[in-house]
Amino acid sequence: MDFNDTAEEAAYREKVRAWIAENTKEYEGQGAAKTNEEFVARQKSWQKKKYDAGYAGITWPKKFGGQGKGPMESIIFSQEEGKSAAPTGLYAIGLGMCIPTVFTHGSQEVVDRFVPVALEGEEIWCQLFSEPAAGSDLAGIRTKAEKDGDEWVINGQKVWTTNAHLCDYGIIVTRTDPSAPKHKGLTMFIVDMHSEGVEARPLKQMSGGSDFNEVFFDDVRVPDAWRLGDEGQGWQVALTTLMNERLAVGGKPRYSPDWRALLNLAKEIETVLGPASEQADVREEIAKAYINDHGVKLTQQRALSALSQGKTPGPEQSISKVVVAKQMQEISRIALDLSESQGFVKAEPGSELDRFQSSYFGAAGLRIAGGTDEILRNIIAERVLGLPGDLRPPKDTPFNELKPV
Amino acid sequence: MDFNDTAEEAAYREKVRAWIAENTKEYEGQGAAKTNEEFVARQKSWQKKKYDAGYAGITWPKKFGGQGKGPMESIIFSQEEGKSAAPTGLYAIGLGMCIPTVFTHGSQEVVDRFVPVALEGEEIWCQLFSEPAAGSDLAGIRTKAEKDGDEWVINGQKVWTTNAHLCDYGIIVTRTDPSAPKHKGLTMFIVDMHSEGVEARPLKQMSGGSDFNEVFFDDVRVPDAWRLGDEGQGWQVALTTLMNERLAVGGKPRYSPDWRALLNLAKEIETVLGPASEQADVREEIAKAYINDHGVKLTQQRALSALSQGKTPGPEQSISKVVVAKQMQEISRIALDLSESQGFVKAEPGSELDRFQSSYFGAAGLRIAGGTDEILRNIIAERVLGLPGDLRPPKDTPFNELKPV
Amino acid sequence: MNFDFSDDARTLQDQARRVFDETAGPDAARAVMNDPDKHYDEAIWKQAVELGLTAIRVPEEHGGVGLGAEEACLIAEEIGRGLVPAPLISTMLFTEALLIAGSAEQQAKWLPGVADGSVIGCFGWGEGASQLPSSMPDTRMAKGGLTGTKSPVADAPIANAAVVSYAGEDGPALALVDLSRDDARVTVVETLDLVRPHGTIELKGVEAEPLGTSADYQDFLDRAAVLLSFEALGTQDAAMRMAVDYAKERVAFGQRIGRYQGVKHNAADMYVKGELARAHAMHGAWAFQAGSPELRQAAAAARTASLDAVTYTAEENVQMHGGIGYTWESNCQFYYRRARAISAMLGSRGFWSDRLVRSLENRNAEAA
Amino acid sequence: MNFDFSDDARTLQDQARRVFDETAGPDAARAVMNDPDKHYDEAIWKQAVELGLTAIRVPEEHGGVGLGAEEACLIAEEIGRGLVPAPLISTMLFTEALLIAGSAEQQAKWLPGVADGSVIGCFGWGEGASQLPSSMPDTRMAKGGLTGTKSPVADAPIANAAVVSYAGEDGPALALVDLSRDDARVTVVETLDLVRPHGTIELKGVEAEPLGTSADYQDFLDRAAVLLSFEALGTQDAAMRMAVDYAKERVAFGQRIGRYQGVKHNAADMYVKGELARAHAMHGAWAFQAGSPELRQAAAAARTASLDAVTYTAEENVQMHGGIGYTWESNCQFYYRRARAISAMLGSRGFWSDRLVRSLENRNAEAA
Repeated sequence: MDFNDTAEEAAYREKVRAWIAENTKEYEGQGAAKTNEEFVARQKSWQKKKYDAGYAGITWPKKFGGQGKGPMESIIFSQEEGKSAAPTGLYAIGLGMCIPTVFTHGSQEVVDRFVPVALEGEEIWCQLFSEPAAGSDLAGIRTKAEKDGDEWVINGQKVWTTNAHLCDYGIIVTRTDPSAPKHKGLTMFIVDMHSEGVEARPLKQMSGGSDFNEVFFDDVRVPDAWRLGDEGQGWQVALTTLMNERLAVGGKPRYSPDWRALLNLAKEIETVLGPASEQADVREEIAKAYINDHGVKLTQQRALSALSQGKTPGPEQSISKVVVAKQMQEISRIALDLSESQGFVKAEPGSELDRFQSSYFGAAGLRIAGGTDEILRNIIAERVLGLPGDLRPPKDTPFNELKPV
Repeated sequence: MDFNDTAEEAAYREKVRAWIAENTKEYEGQGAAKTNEEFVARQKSWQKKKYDAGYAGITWPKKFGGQGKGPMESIIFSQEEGKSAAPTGLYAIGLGMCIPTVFTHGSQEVVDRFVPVALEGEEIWCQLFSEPAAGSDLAGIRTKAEKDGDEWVINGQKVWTTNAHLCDYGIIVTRTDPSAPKHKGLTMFIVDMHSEGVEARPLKQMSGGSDFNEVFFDDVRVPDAWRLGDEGQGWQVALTTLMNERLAVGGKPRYSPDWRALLNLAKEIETVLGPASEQADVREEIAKAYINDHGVKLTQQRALSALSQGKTPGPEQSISKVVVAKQMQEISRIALDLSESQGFVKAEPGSELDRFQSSYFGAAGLRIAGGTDEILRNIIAERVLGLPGDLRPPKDTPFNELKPV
Repeated sequence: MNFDFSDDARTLQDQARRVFDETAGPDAARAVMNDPDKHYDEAIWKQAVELGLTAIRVPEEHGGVGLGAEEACLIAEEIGRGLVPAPLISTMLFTEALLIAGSAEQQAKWLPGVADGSVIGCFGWGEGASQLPSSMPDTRMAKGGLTGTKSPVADAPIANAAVVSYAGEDGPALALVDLSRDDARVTVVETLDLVRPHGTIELKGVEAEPLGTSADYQDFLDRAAVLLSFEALGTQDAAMRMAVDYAKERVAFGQRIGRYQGVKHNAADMYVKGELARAHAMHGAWAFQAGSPELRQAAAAARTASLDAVTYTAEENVQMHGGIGYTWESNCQFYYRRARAISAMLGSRGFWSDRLVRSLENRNAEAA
Repeated sequence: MNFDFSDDARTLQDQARRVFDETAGPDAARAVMNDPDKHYDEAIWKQAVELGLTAIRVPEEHGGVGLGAEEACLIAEEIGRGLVPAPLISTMLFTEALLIAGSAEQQAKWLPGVADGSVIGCFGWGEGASQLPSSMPDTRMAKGGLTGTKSPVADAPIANAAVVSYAGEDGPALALVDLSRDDARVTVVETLDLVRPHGTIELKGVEAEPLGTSADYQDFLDRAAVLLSFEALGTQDAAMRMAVDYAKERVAFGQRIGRYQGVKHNAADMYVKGELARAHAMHGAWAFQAGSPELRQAAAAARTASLDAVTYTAEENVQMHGGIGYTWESNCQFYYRRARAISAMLGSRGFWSDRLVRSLENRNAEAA
C-alpha cells in the first residue's frame, strides 16, 4: 500500500507538470470569458495544444489517435491540469463519452471522419439521451427516427443536454420501432447540431443558472451511414456510453464546500459559548463532512488503483454520488442555519457564504442528475449485493402497447 | 380547544379514582408475582372486581355485558388505573381484540357461552395469527383446518402469541381452502387452548425475555359451531380484530425511557466542558426525544378527541409506532454511548441505565412487532396519502399454485 | 378534553383557503417574482382585508373582531399553504407585539389601521451573521431615538411601521418605529426567497417608542413561533401534496413512481414529520390561547418540529419530481426557498431546539 | 500509487478466513455463550496460534514473523467477520502497546509468549461511566505499585497480562501488569456481549511497570483504533451478508423481500456506510504502516465511520429479518451485541468524532 507515485508515475507527473506550466501561461489571470465565442475559443486553443503535444486521448487506443496509456497517466494529467490555469470542461462529455461510443460502434468511415477532428478539439460534441418522460428510465424515450431512403428523419425532444448550444455534433438515442419491446426498438445516431430542424433552448434551473438545454428535433435528417450500431441495437450502444459516464461522474462539484469550509465558517461565528466550531453539534457535522467527502475521495483512489492494475472497478463507484450530493445539501443547509438571518441574505458573489448558498441549490440538482439517489441505491443493491430487481410489468410487451400501472 | 376534562369527564374521573383507590389497596406494596399462578390469580381478582362494579367493557355495547360508554370514559378509567397498584395487562388482547371479534362474528350461542365469562375474567384469551412464514403478510398463513363431520381438524404452527401458555381460549386464522386465492381460502375459529394437540412453547427473544410463545397444533379438533364468520370469510373477520389492534397499540412501552431520562442521565455525566446535558449534541437529542415522544402523545390525544366526538380517527394513528420504536432505539443507544464503557456493563436491575439497556434490545423488537417500520410507512403512504400499492403478483392465483418471484 | 380547533375557527379557515385557492398559490407567487416592480399582490391583500383576516386579532374597540389564537393560527396555516404574496404574516406578528406589549395609546394609534388594511406592519430581529433572537441586539435606544440596522426584515420595503428588537435594560426588548418618517431608511435586500420582499431598516437616532419589557419580548417570541409554525405547516402540506400528486402520475419503468417504496416511504416520512409538528403546533395554539405556562416549551417544540418538517418536505419534493423539479418552471423552487424564509424569520432550528431543552430543564427542575 | 493491500497480505487473510469459516462464526460464538464455564474456544485459539496469527506483529528476534500493519489489519477484519470467540484482538492490542512503548526487556519478556500462544494479553482503559480514553485515569502509580480499578476489560478473565492506562505525569499513559500475580485481582463482569468475556482488574499497589510516555499512549490509541476498525468492518460485512442473504430468500406478499426498495435501499445504505468506513480504515492502515503523521486523523475517521457502519448494520440486520431476527435462536443478536462490545473497547463514537475534528483543526492550522 503506497499513496505516493511510483518512480514512473513521478517521472510522468514531472514531465506533464513542466509542459502544462509552460503552455498555460497565456491563460493566467484571464477572468471568466465574457462571451460564448471567447469561452469556446479558449477551450479550443487548449485542446489543440494538448493534441499537438500528445496529451489528448491519453487512454484511447493508438489506432484512434490516442496515446494508449493507462488510467493513472490520465489521472495524473488531469490532476496537474486542474491545478493550472488551463481552460477545461467543454470536451468532457464529447471526448469522455460520445467519441468512445463513436469509435466503438461507428463504421470505419465514420470513425475516420469524426474521431481525429474531435480529438483535436475542432468539433464539439454533446449527448442527447434524456427526455421529459424518460429520465431514470432511459429506455422509455420517445424521440422517433423513421427511415426515408438512405436517411433517417428525427422528431422529438431531448432535455438536460449539456452545452447543446455550443456543440457541432451529438449522439442521439431514438425509437425506430415502436412495435418492438421497449429495449429493442431503439437505434443510435450521430446528428449534426447545425442541421435544419434542430433547436437548442437554454433550460433555466431552480438555482437560476442555465447549464443545460432542451433540444427540439423537427424533421431533422441524418444519413444512415451515421448510425451507431445496428438498427434496434440502440440500448446496447447507449450502455457503452453510460459505462463511460459512470467512470466520469461521481465526484464532488469543484465549487462545493467541504469540511474545511464549514470549519472556517464556524470558527468565525461567535456564540455565547465561544466559537461555533467548539460546539459538539457543529463538530459532529464537520466530522461527518470529512468522513463522507474524504471517504469518497479515498474510495475513488481505491477504484483508480484497481483500474491501474488492470482490474475493473465495480459499481462500488456508485456510492460516490449518493454520498456526495446529500452531504452537499446537508452541509450547506447547516452552514446557512449557522449563519442565521445572514445566511438567508443573498451573499457576495465568490464569498464563502455564496458557495454554501449555491451549493444548497446545486445539491438539489446533483441528487437527481445522472441517476437519482433512489436509482443509485437500487444499482448498489442489485449489482453489488445481488438483490433481485423491482417487480416490473412484462418486458416483452411492444412499446406502443405499454400501459403504465 | 381545551386540554382539561369537561364537567362530566371530571365527575367520572372523580368517581373512578375513588373506587380504584378503595379497591386496589390490597395490591399495594406487592412485589412482582413469583409464579404464573400468582400472576394470573391477581389479574383475575382485579378483573372480577371491575366486572362486579361495572367497569369492565366500558365501551362495549350493553347487550354484550358492556357499559355502552364512550372512549373518553374508557381512557379516563385506564389513566386512573395506570396510576394505581392495579395488576393489569393479562386481558388486554382478549378483551381488546379477541372478544370484540367473537361478539361481532360469532353465533348467538357462542356469544352467550364465551363473552360474559371472558368479561368477568374467568377465561383468558389469546390471538393466534402470525406464523413463521406469514408475519407482515398475514394472508399468507398455512395452518390448515379440514372439515371432519361437525368438527374441524387443525394442523400447523403459530408464533408470537402473547401469553399463550396462560390462556384458555384463542381465536385462530386457518386456511380451509388452499385452492382458493390467498385471501379467500381463510376461516377463523375459536380454539380451546387446553385441547389435546395444542402445545405452547415459550419463545425466547434476543433480549433474553420470553413474552411470547410458539403454538403447535397437531390434529386439534374444534366444533363447527365455534367458527367465526362464514367459511372462506376469515380475512374479513381478521380485519375486525386488526382494526381493534390498531386502536390498542402504538404507544410507548411503559418501561421505555423518555427525554427526561436522557436529561437526567446526561446531567450526571461530567465532561471536560461540564455536564453532558449542556453539550449541544446531547441537547439536540433531548429535543428530538421530546418532539417525537410528546408529539406522539399529542397525536393520540387528537385521535381521542376525534373518537369522542364520534369521528373515526384515521390511519394517522399509524405514525405512532413508526416514530416511537425508532426513537426508543436511538435514545437508548445514545444513552449507552454517553455512559461509555459503563453503558456496556450489565446494569443494576431497575436502574436508569438498565432501562436504557433493556430498551435498546426491546426497541429492535418493537420496530417489528405489529407491523414493521416498512409496512407502517406503506400504510401511511397508501391509506392516508393515496399512493398506489406496491406492484404485486396477480391476486387471483390459487394459494397452492402461488410461486414466489 | 377537546384537542381540536373550534368549528367556528375551522369555518374561517375554510373561507380563507377557498379564497387563496383561487387567487394565491405558486402562480401568484411567480407573478410577483417575475415583476421586479411588484413587492406583493395588492389585490390579494385587499381581498384578505375584506375577508377580515388582518382584523381577526384586533380588539373590537379598535375596529377588529377580537378573535383568539386559534383563528390566527389557522389563518397563518392558509397563508403558508397559499404562499400568499402579501404581507399578512408580518402584519400578524406586528399585531401580536402590540397586543402583548403596546400601551393603550399605541394600540389605538396602530391597530385600527391594521384592521382596515391601511397599515402594513413588519417585525425585525436580525442584525447579522450568527445573531440569535435571544442575543442582545446592537440596536440601542437613547433619548427616545433608536440607532441600529435591522436586516433582513420581511416586508419592510412595503410596511408602514415596524416592531424591532433593541437592547433593553435587562435583555432584548421591542420598540415601535414609524417607517413613514423621513429618517427611517429602508432599502431592499435580496434574499434566497424571490417572492417575499425583504429590507434593511437603517436607524440613526430615529424617534421610536419602547414596547413593553424584555419579558414581553420573550412572550412575543413564543407567540410568533406558534404563528410561524402554522405558516410552516401550511407550506409543508402544500409541498407534500404537490409531491404526492406527482408520484401518483409520473411513470418510470412502466409503473407510477408512487408504487415504489423508495418514493412511498419518503412521502410517509413527510407526513409523519408534518403530523408530529402539527400536534406540537396545536399544543402551542392551545397554550397561546389559554395563556398557559406550557407555552414556552410548546412554542419551541412547534417551531423546531415545523422547521424540520417544512425543510425536509421542500427538499424531498424536488427529489421526488426528479429533473423537472429542478427547473425554474417547476413550482418546487417556491417551497424550497420559502422554507429558508420561514427559518430566517425568527432564528433557525438550533436556537429553538436549545430553547426547548432549556424550558424542559426548568419544568423538570420544578417537578423535582 | 497503490491503494490496496499487498498480495501477500491478502493471501494471509484468505487463509485466516478459510480457517475461521470452518471453525468460528455464530455457531462457535453460541457454543461459548451457552457454556457458563467456557470463556473462549481453546481449539480456535490453538489453531490461530498454529496459523501464526498471534505472531504476525512480533519481531523475528522474539520468535514472531515481524509483519506489518497491513497484515494485522486484515487479520483483525477476519476475527471480526468470524465473531471469533478467542482473545485474539485483545492480544493484538497488548502486542501493539509493547511494540510502541515496551523496552527491550519488556518485549523480550512477553512477546515470545505472545508468538507461541502461551501468553494471552488484554488492554484496559475504562474505569466507569463517562470516562473517555483521553481522560486522566484514577489509577495511579506510586513506588512501582499500581492502584486502581479497570473495568470492563475484554478477555481479562483469561489473560496472563494486561496493559492498562494510568495517570502518567503529563497525561494518561500505559502500564504493564502481570495478571498471574496473587495481588492482581480479576473478577468476571457481565456485559451486553454474552460471548467475549470481560473482567474487572482491581489493583491495590500491585507491582507494575510503566510502558512508555503519554505520547506513546496517544500513538497506541491511534493504532488500536485502526485495528478495531478492521474488526468492526469484518463484523459489519458478516451482518450485511446475513441480511442480504435473508432478503434474497424471504417471501412476503408473493415476492422476495429483497425486491422491495424499502429493503433494498436499507441494504444499499449498509453497503455505503461499510465502504466509506473501509476507505478510511485502509487509509489508517497505510498511515499506521508508513508511520505517517496522517495517522491521527485517519485512525479517528476510521473508528468513527466503522462504529457507524457496524452499529447501523447490526440494528438493520434485525429489522430486515423481521420477527425471526428478534429471537434468541437467530444469529442477529451476536452482531447486535458485538457492535456494543467493539464500541466499549476504546471509547464510543462521540469521543472519536471529536478527536477527528481536533486533528483536522490542527492540520488546517498548519496548512494556513
